[in-house]
Amino acid sequence: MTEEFEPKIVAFLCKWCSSAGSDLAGVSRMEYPANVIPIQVMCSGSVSPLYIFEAFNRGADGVLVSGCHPGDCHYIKGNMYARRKLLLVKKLLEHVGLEPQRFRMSWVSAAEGQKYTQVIKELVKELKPLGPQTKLRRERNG
Amino acid sequence: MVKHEDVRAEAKKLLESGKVKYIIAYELGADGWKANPVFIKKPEDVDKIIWGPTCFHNLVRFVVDEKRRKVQQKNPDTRPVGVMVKGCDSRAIVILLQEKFIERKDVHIIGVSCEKTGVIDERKLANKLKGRKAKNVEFGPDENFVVTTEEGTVDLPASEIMADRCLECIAHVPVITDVLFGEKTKRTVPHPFGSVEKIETLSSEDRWKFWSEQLEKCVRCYACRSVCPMCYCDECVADTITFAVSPDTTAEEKAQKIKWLDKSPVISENIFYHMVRAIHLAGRCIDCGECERACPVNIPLRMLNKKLEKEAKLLFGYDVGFDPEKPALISCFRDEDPEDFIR
Amino acid sequence: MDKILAKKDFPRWLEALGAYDVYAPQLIDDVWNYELAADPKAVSLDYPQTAIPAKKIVFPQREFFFEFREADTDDYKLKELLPEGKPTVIFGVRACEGKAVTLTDLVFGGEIADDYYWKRRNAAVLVGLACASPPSTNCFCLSVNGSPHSKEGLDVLMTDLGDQYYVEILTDKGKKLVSEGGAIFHEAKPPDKKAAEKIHADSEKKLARELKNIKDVPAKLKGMFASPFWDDESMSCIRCGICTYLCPTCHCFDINDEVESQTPLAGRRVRTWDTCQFPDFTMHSSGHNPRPDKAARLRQRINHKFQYFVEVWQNYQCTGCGRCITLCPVGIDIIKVVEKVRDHAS
Amino acid sequence: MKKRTGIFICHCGINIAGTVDVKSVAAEMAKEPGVAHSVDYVYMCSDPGQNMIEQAIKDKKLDSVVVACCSPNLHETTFRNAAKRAGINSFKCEIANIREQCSWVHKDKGKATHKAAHLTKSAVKKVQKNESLEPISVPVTRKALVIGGGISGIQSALDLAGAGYKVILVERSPSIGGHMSQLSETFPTLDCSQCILTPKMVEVSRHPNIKLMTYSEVQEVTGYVGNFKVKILKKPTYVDPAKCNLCDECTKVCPIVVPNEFDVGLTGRRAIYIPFPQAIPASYTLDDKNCPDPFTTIACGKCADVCKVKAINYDMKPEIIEEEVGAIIVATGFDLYDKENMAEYGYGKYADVLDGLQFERLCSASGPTQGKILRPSDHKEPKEVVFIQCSGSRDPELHCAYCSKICCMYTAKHAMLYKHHVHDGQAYIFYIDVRSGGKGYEEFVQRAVEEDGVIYLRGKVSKIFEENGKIKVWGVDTLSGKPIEIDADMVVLAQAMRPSNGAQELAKKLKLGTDKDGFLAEAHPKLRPVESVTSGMFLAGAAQAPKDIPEAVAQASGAASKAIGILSQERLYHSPTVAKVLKNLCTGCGMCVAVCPYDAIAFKDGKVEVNEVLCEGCGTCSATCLRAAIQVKNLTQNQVQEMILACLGG
Repeated sequence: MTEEFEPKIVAFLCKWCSSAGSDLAGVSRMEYPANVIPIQVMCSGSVSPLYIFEAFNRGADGVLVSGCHPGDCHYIKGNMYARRKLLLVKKLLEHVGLEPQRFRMSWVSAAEGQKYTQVIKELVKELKPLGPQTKLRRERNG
Repeated sequence: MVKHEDVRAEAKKLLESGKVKYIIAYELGADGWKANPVFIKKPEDVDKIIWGPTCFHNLVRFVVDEKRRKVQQKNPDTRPVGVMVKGCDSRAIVILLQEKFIERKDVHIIGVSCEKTGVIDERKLANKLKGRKAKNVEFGPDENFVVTTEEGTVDLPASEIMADRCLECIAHVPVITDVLFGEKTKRTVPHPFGSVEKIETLSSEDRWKFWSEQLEKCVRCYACRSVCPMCYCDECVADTITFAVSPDTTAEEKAQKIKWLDKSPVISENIFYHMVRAIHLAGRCIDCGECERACPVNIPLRMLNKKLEKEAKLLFGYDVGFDPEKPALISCFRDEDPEDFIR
Repeated sequence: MDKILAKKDFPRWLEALGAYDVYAPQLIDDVWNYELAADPKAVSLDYPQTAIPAKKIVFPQREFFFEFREADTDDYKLKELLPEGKPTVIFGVRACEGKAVTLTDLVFGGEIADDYYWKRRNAAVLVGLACASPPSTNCFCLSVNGSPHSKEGLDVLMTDLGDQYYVEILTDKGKKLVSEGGAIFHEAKPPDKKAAEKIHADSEKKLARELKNIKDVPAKLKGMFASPFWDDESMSCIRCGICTYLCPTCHCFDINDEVESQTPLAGRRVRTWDTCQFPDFTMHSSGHNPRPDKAARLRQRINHKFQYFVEVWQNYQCTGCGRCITLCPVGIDIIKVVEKVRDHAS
Repeated sequence: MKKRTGIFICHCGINIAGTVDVKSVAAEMAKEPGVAHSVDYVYMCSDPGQNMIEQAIKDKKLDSVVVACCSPNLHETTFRNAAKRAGINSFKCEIANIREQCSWVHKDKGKATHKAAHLTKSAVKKVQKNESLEPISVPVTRKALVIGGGISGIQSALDLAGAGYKVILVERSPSIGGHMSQLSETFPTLDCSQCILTPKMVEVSRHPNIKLMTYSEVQEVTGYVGNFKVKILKKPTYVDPAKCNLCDECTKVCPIVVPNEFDVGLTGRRAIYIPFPQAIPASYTLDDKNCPDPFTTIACGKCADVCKVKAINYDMKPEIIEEEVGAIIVATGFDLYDKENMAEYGYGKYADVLDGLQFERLCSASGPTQGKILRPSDHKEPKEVVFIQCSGSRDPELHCAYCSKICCMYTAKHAMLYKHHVHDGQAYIFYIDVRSGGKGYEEFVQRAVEEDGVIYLRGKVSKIFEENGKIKVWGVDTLSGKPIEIDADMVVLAQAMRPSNGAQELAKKLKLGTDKDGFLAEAHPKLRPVESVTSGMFLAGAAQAPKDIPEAVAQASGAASKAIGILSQERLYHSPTVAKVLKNLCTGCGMCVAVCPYDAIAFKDGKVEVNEVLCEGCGTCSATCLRAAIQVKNLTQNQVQEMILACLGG
């Protein structure tokens, strides 16, 4: 029996909404797949396009950036800048031929533990059939 | 039609009056038919200045050099430099102003209208001439070029040998000038993003095939970033060591230098570099197409930058390089920016 | 001893070279380059000049020295990654490139030979192609002790006689290579030799560029180190790496550890091309850069080719292929620069 | 120097240990470079657990620690304090969240353990590059500035002064009181507006802690929270309030008559005037916009001639007063939506089409008709009055999209007051919805309908025009679907509220954000409704959004208490995880300056610098900078890169 492919996903979660939302999912004991390793950042606005390229270069099968809903940003409008910047990143990644599912952005508020769970479940489900991300990943041998 | 004499007379006037330090212009290269950048310092040298369909270079790149030199000098000559610009090049000045890299008084802008055509694509011309060597290329009276070879003179339509960037040009008349030569001709571009749209119609897998094949060719000579007036960072993501260093740089600051990508010219690293360059040029690339022209292995780099130019326009209504007062693409937003990609 | 090969038989020769990696000029996206020839039938030697010289095959842009892996705490395992030295043949090598390889041999040879280089070099068979007409408008091989039909560094020299090639075997490696073709090669006859010689002689007259009287340039350069001349000449330089990366004689490299994993620490030591034209080439960790500007870097390029190399190896480190002129995005012309040095008032 | 990181994996009873193999995580972490100590314990947050950390820091000479436990929101402070007690900087402690983000959400022990190890490793990479930082502190100027002398500003100033802080209250018109002083009675209690406001105005004038600056405008604000520098322009009144004895002789001789702002143009006033009898400061003002050039011979000089106390001084000059304050409250209030915009209702065309404030003046005992409701056109008592709600509000196509909130209530009040004055009159109210949320509000509206027979018509008015001395009002009752036609004697429009004139310019001077309608933007719509985006600046009253008196007063008190929160401290402390500029890389392009929500980045010598007091450390600047020339301390791009590598196993 071959082992099912388990995608490796890096998630950049803003401290105030999405990370808090994922805490809520924890407190509520909602179960979701363990494929996502979160990195807490202060604001989705602080996620540099380089982080996303780097994650894919280092072998991430998927990348998630999650921030506060528009209008709810702890830093007023960081998520608005993130939305614009990361849409460009997404368009670029897709332009070079990366599967659109691999980079995802979501709004998850501190009250949306359920939504966070849903986002992770969907992401993992969408990434599994794609198999490992080898396009942007640096070669390991030869 | 732009007359050489007029540009030369203007240059002479500027140099004689001491109004400018020197003038960045085009001269005829050693091969006798292509233009090269030239730096005219004395009024008696102005006759070197030419204007024609091989004036590919975006001379604003040398305005960046001038700024770098000035920073190094103790008592810099604060007079402006004169610079010859085409429409696209002039937009690079707009970006430099927008980003406060230079001030308006630092440049005396000698604009040249591309009128009905633009510059040629050397590779297209070579294919067209099938081994014959070009000796001279001039603007034709209409949308055409007059090409001279050993075998005589031929008239070639612009659509066949003009650079792609010019076929998709949205600013053939300089948008910011101190003096303008040539006519402010009207021109419509039916498909300003036509070339990139062709790539967009490919499937995801075919696009990957296309780009991986293209970027595998990259030798990381960095001609693309070197020729680009927008790539004026002292230190690039692709550089492996900290070299924007001054006496007060701490060891800790040097240690902060991140090695984002390896020097190995392999697809993953090449694409990393080119994606970073594309994203850093989003809203800044003015499509002078120089990166693509300079590339010794002919990677269609414009298609990366043009893609983001298109998205900026379509998604955010952002026009690049027309208004120096406007905020940068990624340092502003609109409430109605699309977010249907966010779930 | 010289042979004749009918052009129609050329693919058969390639087919017979199964034991070799076969490189030949191929046109991809309007750019000629030496590429692995997958389909012998598609190989044509009717080409002008590649963008990247053949040096990339014997001195690849990236090669590995060794692999490292942390075993237990404070214990590392190293594994050398010498190239396997698979027999390789490169077709269509221009005379200037063959000569360039001999110059690179000097650098990587000597007392301490560079194993990584020689593994590939020894396994490579260079099949030259004499230039009937100059492959580039900027060819000037004659001016730098070369010729369009020079045999230096080559194992075989082919000359295009129309529907057949005149094949001169120059080394044992070449001999072996030709023998793989077997019966497709015929003995050359005196008229063939005459024809080849005529093409060679004619080709020397066709060069469009020349760089005359440069005997005194090395000495001249010595005196011009601090001259403002370099500032003027380098004004239009954009500090890219084209002139050097694509120079068949440039051989500078950088060595980096490319880390794949932090724990356990693992990765490879990698050699990649480097160029004196990049600002970081001479950057010290202190922040001091002995070649701080492009003037210093252009000077280094010219000095290395026309002074330092001459002092050490009694030869110019330039074989006149003209790539640096043709491909320079801003038209910096090494011929013009050296001429100006020559004519510079001391 | 080699790093010495200590790792502490918490079991949290079985909360973590039930799903994560804590022993194996500890063992795996022990192999990480720079890790000198790696253990697990049942409850790290317990006293013994904390002691264990402190002891290990001392014994093993640890320079940093990672505690893998619950969310940092719970115990980050706990463990940072423990680290500090043991002698290392509190920022040398990081939390790996392996409970909420791991053990509680996964069931597979293998996978959860694997993830916990990655999370911990990521924290190790981060902490090893954390800088030791101390909180940033700045002294506080213990004085406040309140801009706007309406009820909100008055309330804020009184609260601050009452708490013992010095306050400067700046009002641009000659008297404080604002729009509330123009009102007749207030809903839902119908107590007299002047009667409840005047005592507060007097208190302001007498309070030793309040420096009142009327006829003054804020010109420039620089500095930052706790340390603002303010320039205030004091316009000349040409009357010395100390000498003026309010004899009113001057107005009698003044030949110039202009529309009276206080009566919204229903009456006139002289060029020298007192805005209203109860004005504070109680003094006259010579309006130099209307008095023909008093500086030259053209001035008639009659007022000065009759002034016995010689209070009038034509040589008075504008003054710029500089003040330093620690906090600023902005209470610039509202104005009504401009007349010119409501041509469809004949406003400005027909004398008997009034706005709400004009109607207030008609009802007011101190108003132009001494409280009798008479038509401006012919001074006759109107028998049929149509009130139109949402005049300019809730009309995204043509006017303002928002609801002005107070109009439902004051229209009901107007209709009621009208009936109290004109017993045989009939009041009609056109409305879209009646919004009467508020204590006693719904009952008030019901009273209008039931006791005063006000007729509510649900629908919009389509046309208003004059015919045979009547104002014809055409509309549709959308409940019955019937067209309505009323021959009215008077029409009163409940004009939308909008930010007061000049609020936009002031917001720019203060670098305050505004919303799409021009109201001042609060820092957070739910949780920080009285704070502006700029630290140390607070919002009160209708400047932030339409609101009624009790709401405005409540927000004013809230703003005052927020300001007191700053002024009560000798120094302000601020998290040191702020942005820092790497000068060598900065080209001064200003992209970071543009994105900074706090105006914490400023240009200096062709590059930028961060004001650490204003910076909140969000890092948007860092992601915007193309050169990585601005980085947030302890979450640098270098650190994030290492974390990415750690997360991906490399």
